[in-house]
Amino acid sequence: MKNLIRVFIAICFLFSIMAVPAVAGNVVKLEKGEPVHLAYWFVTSGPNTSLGMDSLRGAEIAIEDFGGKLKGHPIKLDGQDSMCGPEGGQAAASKIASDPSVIAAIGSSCSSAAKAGVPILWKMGIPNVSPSNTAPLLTDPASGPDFDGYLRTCHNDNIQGAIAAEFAYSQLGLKKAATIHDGSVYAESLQQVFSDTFVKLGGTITSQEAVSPGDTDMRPVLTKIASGGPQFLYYPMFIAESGHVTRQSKEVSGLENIALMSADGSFSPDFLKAAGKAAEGMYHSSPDFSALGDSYTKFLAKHKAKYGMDPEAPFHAHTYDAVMLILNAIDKVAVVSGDTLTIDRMALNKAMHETKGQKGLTGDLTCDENGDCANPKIAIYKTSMADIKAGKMSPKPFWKKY
Amino acid sequence: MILLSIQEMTKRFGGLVALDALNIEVKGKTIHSIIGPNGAGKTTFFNCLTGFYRPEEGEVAFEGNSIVGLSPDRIVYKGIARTYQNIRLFPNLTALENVMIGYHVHLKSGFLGPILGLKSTIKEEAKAKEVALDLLKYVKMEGKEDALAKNFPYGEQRKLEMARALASQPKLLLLDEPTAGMNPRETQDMMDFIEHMRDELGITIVLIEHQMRVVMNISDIVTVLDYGKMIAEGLPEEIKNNKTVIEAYLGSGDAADSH
Amino acid sequence: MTKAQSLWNHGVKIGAIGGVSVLIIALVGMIESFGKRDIISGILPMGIAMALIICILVAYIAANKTPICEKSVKFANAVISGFVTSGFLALLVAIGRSFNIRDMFVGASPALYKALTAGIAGAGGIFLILAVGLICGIFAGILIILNDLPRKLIINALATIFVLGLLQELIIPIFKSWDFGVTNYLGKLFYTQNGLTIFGTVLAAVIYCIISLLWKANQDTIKTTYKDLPKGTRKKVKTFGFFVLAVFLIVLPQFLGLFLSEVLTIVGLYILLGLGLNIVVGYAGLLDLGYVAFFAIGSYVVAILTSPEIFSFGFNFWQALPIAVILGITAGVMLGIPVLKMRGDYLAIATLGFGEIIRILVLSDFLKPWLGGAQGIGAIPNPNFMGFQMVKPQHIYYLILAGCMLVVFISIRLKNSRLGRAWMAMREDEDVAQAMGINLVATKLFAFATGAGFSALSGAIFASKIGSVYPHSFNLFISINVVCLIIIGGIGSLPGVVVGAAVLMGLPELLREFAEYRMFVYGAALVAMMLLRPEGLWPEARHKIELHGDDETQTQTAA
Amino acid sequence: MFQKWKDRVTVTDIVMWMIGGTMLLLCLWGSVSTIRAGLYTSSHWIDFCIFGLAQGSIYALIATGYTMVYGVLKMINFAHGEVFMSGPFTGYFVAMAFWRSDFLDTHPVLGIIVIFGVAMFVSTMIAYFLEKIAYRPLRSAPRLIPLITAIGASFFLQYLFRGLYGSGINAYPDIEILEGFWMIFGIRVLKIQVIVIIAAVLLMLVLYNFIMLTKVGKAIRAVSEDKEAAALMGINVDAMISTTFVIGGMAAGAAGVLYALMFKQVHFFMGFIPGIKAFTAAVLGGIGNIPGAMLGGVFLGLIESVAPALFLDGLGIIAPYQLKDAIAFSMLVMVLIFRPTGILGERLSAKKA
Repeated sequence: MKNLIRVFIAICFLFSIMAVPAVAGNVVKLEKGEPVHLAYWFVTSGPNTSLGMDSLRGAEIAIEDFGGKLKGHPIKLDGQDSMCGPEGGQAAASKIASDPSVIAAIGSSCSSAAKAGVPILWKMGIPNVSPSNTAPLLTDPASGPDFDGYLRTCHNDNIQGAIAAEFAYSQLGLKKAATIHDGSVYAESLQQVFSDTFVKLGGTITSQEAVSPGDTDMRPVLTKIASGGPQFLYYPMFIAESGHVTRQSKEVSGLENIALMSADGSFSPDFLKAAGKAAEGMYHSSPDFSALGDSYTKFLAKHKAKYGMDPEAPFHAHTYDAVMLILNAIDKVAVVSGDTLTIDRMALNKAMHETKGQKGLTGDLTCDENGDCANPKIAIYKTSMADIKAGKMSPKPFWKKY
Repeated sequence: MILLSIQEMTKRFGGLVALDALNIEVKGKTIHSIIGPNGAGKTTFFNCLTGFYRPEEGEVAFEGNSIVGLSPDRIVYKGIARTYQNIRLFPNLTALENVMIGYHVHLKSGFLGPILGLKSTIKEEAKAKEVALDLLKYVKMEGKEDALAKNFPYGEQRKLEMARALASQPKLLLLDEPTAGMNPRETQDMMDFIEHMRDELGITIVLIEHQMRVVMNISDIVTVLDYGKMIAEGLPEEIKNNKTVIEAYLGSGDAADSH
Repeated sequence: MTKAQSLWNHGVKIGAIGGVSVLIIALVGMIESFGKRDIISGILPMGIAMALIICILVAYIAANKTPICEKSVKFANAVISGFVTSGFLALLVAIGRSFNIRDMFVGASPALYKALTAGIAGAGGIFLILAVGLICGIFAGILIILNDLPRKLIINALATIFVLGLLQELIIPIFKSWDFGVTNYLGKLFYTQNGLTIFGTVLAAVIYCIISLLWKANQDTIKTTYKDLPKGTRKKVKTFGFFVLAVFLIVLPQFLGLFLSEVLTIVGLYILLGLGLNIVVGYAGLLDLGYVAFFAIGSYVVAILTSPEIFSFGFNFWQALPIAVILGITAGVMLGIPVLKMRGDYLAIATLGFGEIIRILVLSDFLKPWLGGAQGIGAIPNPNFMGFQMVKPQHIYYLILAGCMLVVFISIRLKNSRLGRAWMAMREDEDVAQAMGINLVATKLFAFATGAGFSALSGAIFASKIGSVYPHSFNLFISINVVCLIIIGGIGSLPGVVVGAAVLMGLPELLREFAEYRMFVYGAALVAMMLLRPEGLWPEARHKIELHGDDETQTQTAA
Repeated sequence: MFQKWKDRVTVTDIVMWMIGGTMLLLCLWGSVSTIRAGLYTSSHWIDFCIFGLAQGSIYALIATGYTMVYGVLKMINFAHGEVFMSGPFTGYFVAMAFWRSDFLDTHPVLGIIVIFGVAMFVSTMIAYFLEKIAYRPLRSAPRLIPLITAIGASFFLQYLFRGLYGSGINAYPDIEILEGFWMIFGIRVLKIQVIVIIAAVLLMLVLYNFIMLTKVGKAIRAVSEDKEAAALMGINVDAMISTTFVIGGMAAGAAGVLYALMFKQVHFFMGFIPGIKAFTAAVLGGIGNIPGAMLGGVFLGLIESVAPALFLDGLGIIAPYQLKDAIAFSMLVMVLIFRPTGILGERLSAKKA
């Protein structure tokens, strides 16, 4: 132990003496054989692991499909666990930001991690494309220059929350709704958009409640909600908490038969495990995969062949598109001179923002100046008993607006 | 001159009456011994005097001012210091630090003084160190100021505790069995030391003691407690021959409930 | 103890303990996922290297603990325990291949078996594992038999190689950032894209041996030369040493590059926190598990005052900083008052509760209009120092360095003052301290307030460094980490805080890519460190006296 | 006269009473206005109470383990939450195996007993080895040091189980006989909650009687009073401490399965928050005191369930349940202000004399 520490200190010391200040610039030069380095920062631990792992698999397939090489340089993908929270986001982003060889980042999984991490990446000039951050403020022009290097290939909550409200009000014809969030950036903003839209449409929000992540006993808060007599309960939280709410709402008098709805954060087979039979008849809003067509079927086949399973969460296709977006843009801006490849990350960011009509799994991607690239197709899914038995989320949308 | 006067002091623990309407007066510059069988309430008496317990009834006047209900730290400022039956030093601090903590009440520096390195603070610290070193020398422990208190042998720990109590420059010193666990030679040293404190430093001493030899030799006056009551008071010779006292000590063999 | 008993007690039993450890490491997936990274490119994956290290270590311990001096018994014990250890893995592979235990143990994947057996199917793979175990045992046995010097050299050289391989992610970018003929050459000499080159491995081992031999040969002369210097010169040498240290600290970030500077700033923030808590826990002996509250208060005050997102107070960092610290101190006093009468663990849980209350309030929808709720507060401007924008971690580093210097200074000054002595007296014995005239109320409140002030300072710097604050950043784990680091460093010791922060916060950050196993290793390391070195890595000086003094007491009582 | 008064009542006393008083007043005001607003019917209140009781009885069971360990070792066993987690997490695999083979439907009672057995065994083993490896060598160390090993062991166990069993969300299968409601005195009560409350009360009675009446129980109490004296009386202190951990582990394992049956989900982090809550409950009741831990657990469960609606709704605070932990901890601080050693705790100073 002592020796290890001594050796460690010696090495740190050695290199601290040897190193010279890094010339931080926005231009990355790659020698022959050096890889084009992309870094992901998904959640790869904790209760939301499936969200990040699903994205990671999408990214790996995308790199394979691209051919694994860019202008003769191999493509390297590695990354950090951003743990679905600002803490993890900050730390993961710092680590990525400090590696001068990173050309672009893909992530994060959760909006809270992105809000904390993206400014750190962008301070170091690393552009970032997220496949699954849905919080509206990330691409809000008011969010300031910190988010200039930020793009996303998924829909934003303004769309998803609004569709959920429209579905509840117009389609189901329900006038009184209640919401629950868990204090995460994602859930809080989604329920806020939902409530605003629902009220605008003419409905009433009986209460907007909140729980803490890690809470298990939702019955008291559900009893409180029941006292307001809502017909519709919207709780866009992650798997564990959504599972508890779904199960326990059946046990609280006054809520046994009301319509339940969650969002894409819990649109995962794990959710069916967590919620059990209580999930029957509940709704989820999530990207519409049935509208994606042929290329998506091919992707699914590849996924099955490579990992021996179907995707676990809704954002694999968005990740695939995100990686393709980055690689195409790098291809556009990279300058070859002899054996070296020079990539200007500012130009790369600009090129990505100017992407128009790129064919992707989730539709045609066209980025606007704020960084929203998604072609939003959000559908509502309804879980049936058969889905629960099969342990898979319903593959067919129950309702869609378009 | 009466330094300390206690009137009708009563202390109860639940149903147990530990001190029962005690009336004691301690004259200045004397050695006043408190004796009594185990469980007689001697240590409780000390605890009540130093503010660690609050007596339910009664009055304690020190130099004419009431000190009942004051917190222990305020009582130290009035000029009362004590030692403990089972030595209670600050075990992980050095001898010097222990004694300097005793001098605490005479220092004034607060938070900013030491940080800014004010002249008054530096002076004060130097004085404190000097006083503490002097005291260590006084108890014949010079040169050991940097050793941790818990590493001293028993006798030196006693002396160190005494030095710490003296550092507050008290008018009244309460000693709780200072010779417990000592051999005859150490006991004799301690007796000399106690008399020395009275004679040279002019400190009044209240002493709880079990060794009759010590009590009879050095006390100016002796008070005997039994079951929280004062059963006798007087000069050592009077006490020696007092019937009630002999009965309390010898007569009833069941007075063994410890505290 | 007979030889047979020793073989059973030390060989087989310790081997079994090793076997369980290796099994755990295999089943939690460390061997498999570290297998993707190589220590020596193409030859030794990191996962396997870990299994080998455990196997050798166990065999070495088994031999070392053998009370019988005969070398043959020691050797036999090493071989047996190495073999037994590998037996557990062989068993795992055998069972895992024939039954599906993956439903329960997610780590028991075919990829793991493949990694363990080097891809050899059937019984061959299992024999390979056993054979490697045997070889490890023999290797450890040989180490035991060897003389001190060659043994140390071999062990340390292997450790060097392992550390070089482990930290390749850090070292390669440094080589790269040089972009200079010689270093490019050196970088390629030592490292491939994944792991050390064979030549680099050998070279590193040889260089290590040469350096340590040179040091060994000369260390005595250097030490005696220093000791023989006259007092004045020695003082000069010391001053010069301080000077070099100061220069080193100042130029450090310029040399370290981005990531290591970032790690330094994280460590620095924890040093600040640790120094503050050291006053509360280390000096005053008040176990505070809600220390993060003041960190949060510091951060949020700076965020609210400087960020335009919620209010537009338009303060700059330097105006907000003192307000943050003052409010932190106020909060410290406010926490202090209700918990004045609580002791020990009651105090611990009450302060823990206070930390949680602050976090929950900041997160709540109820206070969202003022504190930002779940969305936090962003757009906090970077500090501006005389017109210079402190953007990079390298710049923030100086801010933190200055903060640390100030806080260390205050800590030292307070420790040797009336207040510091009162704190320590209170820590040792509250009742006696009071009987010495120490006002417990004021003394406790001063401790809470000082600690809170340091913590708020750290929080203020944190907010402006990160640029955004979130309630989630202020969870219980920060408090726990800070308590751990001051105890691991050595309670009450100022250098201990620095060492503790570097080890507990710095090391895990350096090994960030192993995030999945970070907490696993962290937990194990906490237990191991407390069992092996309960006094901490750099204990307070008086504890050294104590070790010294213990013999003295014994001789004295004996006399 | 004023001087006399000033010397005896300190400013801090006044401030403390003011803090306590303000909090009490706020609670009172909130309660009155909530009840006057009439948002909740009496059946809502009964529901709140039953939910709180069920949750509280689980806290109480875990807290018992905490408090017993505290009694014998005077240390906070931070890893107790992980002991609680290990049992039901392992039991999950048994439950799933039974469920797949329809054993749970054909022999539900036997199946549940086996699940309990497995879970309690695992928790017990973890607790036993935890003590043996992490705490025993440090018995004479300063008290902060075992605290750190406990924290380390807590992290280690969490992530060990994460590594072994995976980080995904697992849920116990639905067991037919535990589903649905019973009507008790015209009140609709979930079967599982009734079962949890009854089981917890039974377990606690057994535990309490074991500690109070059996020889081993007496020995444990003797050890917690004074280790050295107990050793002199011929009690094997090490064995008694191990026994304490074993009993605490068993209680935690049982509590874990009850928890899992009530909430279904099990994952590696499930022990942390209940662990902290149980610790709070133990302190609330007076740490080291077994009836106190039980009382504290139930009190905490009730506070969490009832207080946000009762106290905060009337004050117009939105999303009150987000603040339930804040209320629980404020209550704790308030109780400790007035009784610094918990509801049933002994006076420290009297004991020290």
